[in-house]
Amino acid sequence: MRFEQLQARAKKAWQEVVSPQIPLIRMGMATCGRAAGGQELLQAFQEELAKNKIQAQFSEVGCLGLCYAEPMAEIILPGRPGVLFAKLTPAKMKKIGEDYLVHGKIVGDSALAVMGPARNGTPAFTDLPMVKGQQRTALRNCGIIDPTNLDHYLAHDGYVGLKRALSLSPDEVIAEVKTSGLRGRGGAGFPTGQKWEFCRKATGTPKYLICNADEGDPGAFMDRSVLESDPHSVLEGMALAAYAIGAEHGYIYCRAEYPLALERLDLAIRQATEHNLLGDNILGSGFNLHLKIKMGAGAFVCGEETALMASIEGRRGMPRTRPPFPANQGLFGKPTTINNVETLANLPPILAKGGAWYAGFGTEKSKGTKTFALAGKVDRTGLIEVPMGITLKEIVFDIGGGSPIGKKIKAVQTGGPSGGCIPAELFDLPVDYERLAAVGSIMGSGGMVVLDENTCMVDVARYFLEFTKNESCGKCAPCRLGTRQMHEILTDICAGRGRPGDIELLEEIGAAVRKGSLCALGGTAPNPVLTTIQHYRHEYEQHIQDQRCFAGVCKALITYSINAETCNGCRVCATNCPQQAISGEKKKPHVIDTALCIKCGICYEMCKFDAVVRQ
Amino acid sequence: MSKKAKKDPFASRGRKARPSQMRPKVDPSLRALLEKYPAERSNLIPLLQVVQDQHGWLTEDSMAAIAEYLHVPSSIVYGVATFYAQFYMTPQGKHRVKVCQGTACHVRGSQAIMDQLSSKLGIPPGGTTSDLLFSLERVACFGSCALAPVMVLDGKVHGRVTIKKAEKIVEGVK
Amino acid sequence: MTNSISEFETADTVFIIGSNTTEAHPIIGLKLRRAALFHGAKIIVADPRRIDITQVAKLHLRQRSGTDVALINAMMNVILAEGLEDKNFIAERTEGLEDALPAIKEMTPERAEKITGVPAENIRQAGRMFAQADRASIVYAMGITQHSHGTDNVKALCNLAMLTGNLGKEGAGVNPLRGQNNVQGACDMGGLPNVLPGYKPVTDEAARKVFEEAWGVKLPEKPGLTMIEMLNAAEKGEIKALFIMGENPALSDPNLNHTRHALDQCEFLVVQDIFLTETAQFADVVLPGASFAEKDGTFTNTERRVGRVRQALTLPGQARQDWQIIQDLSNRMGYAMKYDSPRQILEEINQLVPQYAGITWYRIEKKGIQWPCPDTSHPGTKFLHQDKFTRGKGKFHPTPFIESAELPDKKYPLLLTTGRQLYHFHTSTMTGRVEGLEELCPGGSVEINPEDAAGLEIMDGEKVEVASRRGKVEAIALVTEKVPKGTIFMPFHFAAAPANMLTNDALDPTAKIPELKVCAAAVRKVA
Amino acid sequence: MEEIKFTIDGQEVTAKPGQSVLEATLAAGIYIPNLCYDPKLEPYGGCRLCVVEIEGMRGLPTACTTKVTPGMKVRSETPEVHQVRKITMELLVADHPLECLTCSLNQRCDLQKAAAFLGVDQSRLRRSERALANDESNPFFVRDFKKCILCARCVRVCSEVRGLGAIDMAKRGYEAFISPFAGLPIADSICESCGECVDHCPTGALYVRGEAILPGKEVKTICPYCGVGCQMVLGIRQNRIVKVLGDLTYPVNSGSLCVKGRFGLDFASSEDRLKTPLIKKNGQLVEATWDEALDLVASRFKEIKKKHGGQAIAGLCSAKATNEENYLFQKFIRAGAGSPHIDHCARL
Repeated sequence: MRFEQLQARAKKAWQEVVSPQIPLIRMGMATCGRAAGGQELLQAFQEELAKNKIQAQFSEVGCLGLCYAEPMAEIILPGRPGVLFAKLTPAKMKKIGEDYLVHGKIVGDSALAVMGPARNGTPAFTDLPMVKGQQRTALRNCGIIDPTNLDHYLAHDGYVGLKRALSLSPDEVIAEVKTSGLRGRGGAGFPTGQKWEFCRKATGTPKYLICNADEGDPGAFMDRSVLESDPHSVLEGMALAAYAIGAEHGYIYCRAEYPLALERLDLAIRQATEHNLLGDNILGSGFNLHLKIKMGAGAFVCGEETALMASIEGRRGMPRTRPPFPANQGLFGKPTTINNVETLANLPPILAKGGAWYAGFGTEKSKGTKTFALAGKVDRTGLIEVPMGITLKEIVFDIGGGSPIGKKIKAVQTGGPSGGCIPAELFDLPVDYERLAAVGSIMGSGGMVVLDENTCMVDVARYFLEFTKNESCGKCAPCRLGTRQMHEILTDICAGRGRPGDIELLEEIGAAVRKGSLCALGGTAPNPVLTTIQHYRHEYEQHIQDQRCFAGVCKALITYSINAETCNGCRVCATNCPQQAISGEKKKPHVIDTALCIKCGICYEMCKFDAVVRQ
Repeated sequence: MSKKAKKDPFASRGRKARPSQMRPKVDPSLRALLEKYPAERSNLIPLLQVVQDQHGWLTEDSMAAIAEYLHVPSSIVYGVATFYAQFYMTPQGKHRVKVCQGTACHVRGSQAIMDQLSSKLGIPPGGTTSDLLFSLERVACFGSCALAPVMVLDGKVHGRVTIKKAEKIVEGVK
Repeated sequence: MTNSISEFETADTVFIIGSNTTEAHPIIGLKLRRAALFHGAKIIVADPRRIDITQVAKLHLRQRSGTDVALINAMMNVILAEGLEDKNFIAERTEGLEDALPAIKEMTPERAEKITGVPAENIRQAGRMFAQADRASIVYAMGITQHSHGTDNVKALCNLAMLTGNLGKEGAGVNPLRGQNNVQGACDMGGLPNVLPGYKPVTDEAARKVFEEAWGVKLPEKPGLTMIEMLNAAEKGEIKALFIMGENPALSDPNLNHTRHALDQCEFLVVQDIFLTETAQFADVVLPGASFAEKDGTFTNTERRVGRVRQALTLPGQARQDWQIIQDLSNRMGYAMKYDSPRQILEEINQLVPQYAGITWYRIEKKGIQWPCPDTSHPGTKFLHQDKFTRGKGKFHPTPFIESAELPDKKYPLLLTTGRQLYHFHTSTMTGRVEGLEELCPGGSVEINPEDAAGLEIMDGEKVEVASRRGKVEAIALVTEKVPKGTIFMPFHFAAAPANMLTNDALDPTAKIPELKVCAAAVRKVA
Repeated sequence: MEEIKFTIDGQEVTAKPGQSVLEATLAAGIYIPNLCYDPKLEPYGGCRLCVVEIEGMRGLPTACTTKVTPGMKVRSETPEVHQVRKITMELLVADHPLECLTCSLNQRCDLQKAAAFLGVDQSRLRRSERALANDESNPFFVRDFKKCILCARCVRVCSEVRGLGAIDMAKRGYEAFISPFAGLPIADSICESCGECVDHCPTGALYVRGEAILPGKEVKTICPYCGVGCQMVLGIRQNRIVKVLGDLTYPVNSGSLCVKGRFGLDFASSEDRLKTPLIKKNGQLVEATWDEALDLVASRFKEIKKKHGGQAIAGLCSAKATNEENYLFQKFIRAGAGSPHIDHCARL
């Protein structure tokens, strides 16, 4: 089939989605939707409808990014724009079935948004606070299309960029990407066009293209979402990149923790190959590209280029020193380019609409848009894509909605274990590569974990060092031993065993590990420690000198007790205490036996009368 | 370290056949599984994955069989298998409980969930109950941070978990 | 070796046949492993046993022991059939191919498969892999020579090298690996019945004359007896006195019952050694000599490199330097010798052995020199036959396939082959006295295939009796697929389980090498 | 080949093409601390002690992995470099048994040398010790995991030099340790006990069993075993071989030896050695003087020669004796005894 014919077929298929003959229910079925119980809900709903002989069709979509509102379903009635129902429960779903599906009525505030203009008090999707400031490029199709349906992708300008690129020379494609100003979205922010150019110019065949889908940063999930919700955009991006650098073989290195992404990728590759969008002589251009999926095996360090290649080659994922750079000696010793998922997903629109269009977003040195995974102690968790240069304040408060329980937001942690904590005082900071680095953090892949006043910064540092300590490959001494040493000191501090001088020691070791380590894992591992010391030195001092954790996190430094005045003896704490450490008669104030208490905090959370005191 | 390494290193001195004479016992189904992949070093990790998929964990014999099939020294197969968190060198429980320890989960209290499950099942993270019913594991991040804290039971992701919910989920399969 | 050890790492293909290289020649073994692992060399191993080097081999041909000629001929058959031979080399540097052709032509891969048990397709692959390489090297050891047709085996290998133009160039060649550290030197020095030092035939009058003049005596004109023949002659009383220096035939020779009987029969036996070996126990006089660590001199290794041996320890007790013992004895016999050091002896060698002419005491101080080295300005020779062969043109020899002298039969249904192990050396006279080596490899085992073992109801680690027409020994069964079905393997190092009690003393008619690698044997469980 | 000039701390040094900064600097007699570097192995860049500053390069590259380029300006002694090295060394020391800075198991401990160079004599850090028991399964050497710094020289020697791969790094991070297959004792692995790993270990993590005896003298000679003819350096103390090393400069083995060559030479000092001539009397071999023995042999040979001619005498010389001894022996048989029957075990 010619490309134009394909497009025509796709348009028709999409038309059936936007104006269906019978009601269409599109369920968000990316991992977040499933984790929130979407599958069970859908099944129950289907049974319910069948029982009532209500005609409807169902399909799956990916993730719209409003994960906090999962499970979600968009219901499209014939002749009407879709309506998005959120935070669904079986009861809610049943009611919506009756109200909307049968009677076309939106009752109360059950609907989140209309996928069109606002209607009867239900806001337009694009006006939602979480959506408003966004500019979705890499995420353009996520949650919109059925990721298992190639036609849906094609109907949204899918493979148009590739089609155009194949009419250009590889050098012209590189020039277009250079114009876009796109920088690697995996963390380091190296200009993509330049990276390609190095590889294109390198001697040696064959050349390889690798898609780094080993999203290991805890707190980041944009790659998973793209792979699950719009796999073809990554494949198209890979085809573009491979064409530009002159590679005919590509690998997608994807973490095993993303089974759904792996499944979707596998299907997408088969679809694309079947339709001559991959494989030999793609779209009649003479260009060939064969893709293989390599499943990661659980090693954070494999996000590092040289370790990733070692892993594909079947070796321990241990990085090596550069140079030689992968562009010259990469996979199997051959010239190799490694791009991450988000970078690749940005490429099709850049090629379709032109590099200048993309460069129109963002700041001077950081062009375009960036996805962020918003998580932690923020109301609207999820995935967003915004123009570079937006402030942290806008992200955390306008888009994220601030604290869900009215706590004071203390900081945001960006860049995962390699990043740092940025205190709320600096939230006016426009987000781009340079400015995040200037405050000691990094852009990283775009994880943003919001921390509130109940977060202990020493504990956060300890947490990250535990992570990097466990993920250190062990090859180089500063990282292997330095992360352990720092973790040990931090553990001591959290356990009330901190010693005077420990803060300075952490700074000293941190500096040496940062400068002395072989790869970026070790090189950035001290960041969480160093930035928290920089901005929250007093918390460290309180832990060491005063033996206090004011955030109430470090168990050794806190005690739980019951305020006899406010306790009304409801027994909720006592029945929920896993240690039976709480005693007291019904309707009389209770007491916590501190010897038995394991400081799990269940009582504190459970007490509806704030009678449990944490000190 | 595997169980064997803990035994008295003197135990086998001089008595065992030299390793050049030792050969792994390869059952035909394993052999058939291996032969689906070309005998290339780059297939080492995929082979470990499929073998573990089939058997639940990696036995010494199966690792040795992979080494032999790929013409790679067995020490290297072991080195690779132990490097990656995904591979198990001991039998795993019928049900796999994984608690996410990602940042978002951590700040939302996943440690308490882990502690509770650990004491409930009577095994430390990374352990397996003696009846081989449950294995408990920490996982760095499932990428479902928006629904933190998250746990996974036998491949099914559960979001917004609380201590109570976690207990219920585990009890559900008992 | 025609070529040098270092050249293995430059070869494209290495054909290893009859050499358990990693165990018998560990340092060459490691070069071969590295050649395969890091330099992309294709290794073809032809060996009935699954020896360690097969781990890095592209191809392992498990020929039945004793059928090497059929295998090699079939490889040549493939090469000729597919036109892969080096026509220029054959035309310019060789002669006699026509004579060798019939044996090659008749040995099709299919026929060879029937004889050797190696699939015809593998033989074809091996032939191609060898012929298509720019540099193909042949490595062999006793697995090739210790046969009643060992000379044919070697000739067939030479034919293969010539057919493909793999002689006289770097990274190629026919490379026998010498088993003991100075076998090469002992041969070079005329420690052979048919040649004088420097491989001058004793029958060559002019050559003899040179030595007669130098030594001031008339020399015997006919070749003497070889080792096995000597012992036979001693048994018959034809030889009355036997002087053995640093050898242990009472354990290393085939058909030990016979050998020991011969030693016993010998009228006057003198043994010069560092230990009271199995052989020395038969002696009338035992003379204590020096170990390697107590002497000065030179050794010549398998790649013809002459290197320096230096005294590190003083002699124990009254032990004396071996050269002094010989000199003293000679003087007492009335043939005067007046050397005052090994260096002086080497100076005489420099004069009389042309290959060693330039290999003087001080020149070999650091790195040794590979002979031939005709004068003191010559750097030595890395590989032989560069421009021409010693005899001018290389000669193809016809090598028809002949079966081994004794094949398995009803009574002795298994084929016994012998060899070495990494942890021991030769008759373990030296290694047997190193505690750690004994611990790592206590010895006395017989390898047997699981199928054979099952048939005989033998379990791994059980004690068995191995018997042949010549004797029987007890050993521990090692049930392993390392040996093919129908074949058993024993190391010959151990006095406690002397494999050579069983081996066949049938000789190769030319080289007089006994057939240690093939005989018929039977195994049974010992209650 | 062109020599390359570069400077290190202002001092001009010449390097051979392809040399690393570390190799060229060490060759010039200037010490840069290092532990994982090994001239026989590919650069590894693991210990990070050889970090330097190089003008025009970002961060602190390791001297061992950076090739010299003409005009390169290297600084090895800046405060920043020193700080990184010192902390790294302190981390290493903190993870080691306390006696590490004085232990003499390995008589050439690179860790001690580097620690002394960096002025690290104790550690301010939290101490730790790896909880792995020594592997004493090999009769010749011991593996002490507590002293292992994971430089992987042993692993790399085993695979890069020996082509064997009996050991590899297992697990990762702080948990990493050097292990044969399945964490088994080394004696149950494919290890060939060649001991080259022991030779290349920069600390006392791998050491030869027995007391550490420093040789009083060293003698180069050739191995008495197979026909490869490896050159070795024998360390001698009190007329015993106490240490054996491969000769790095010898073209045949370039420092490598096999188990027999490295660990199998003690037979020379065996109690079983023949120390006096023996003569068989009444079926028993009894001690005799040299004169008695040699006179007996000479008279019997002469007698037999006289009675039966030279061909009634035969001699077997030795593939284990030197060229000179063999030459003399065959000369004795041919010229002295007048016999054509001379052979040796070339065929066995």
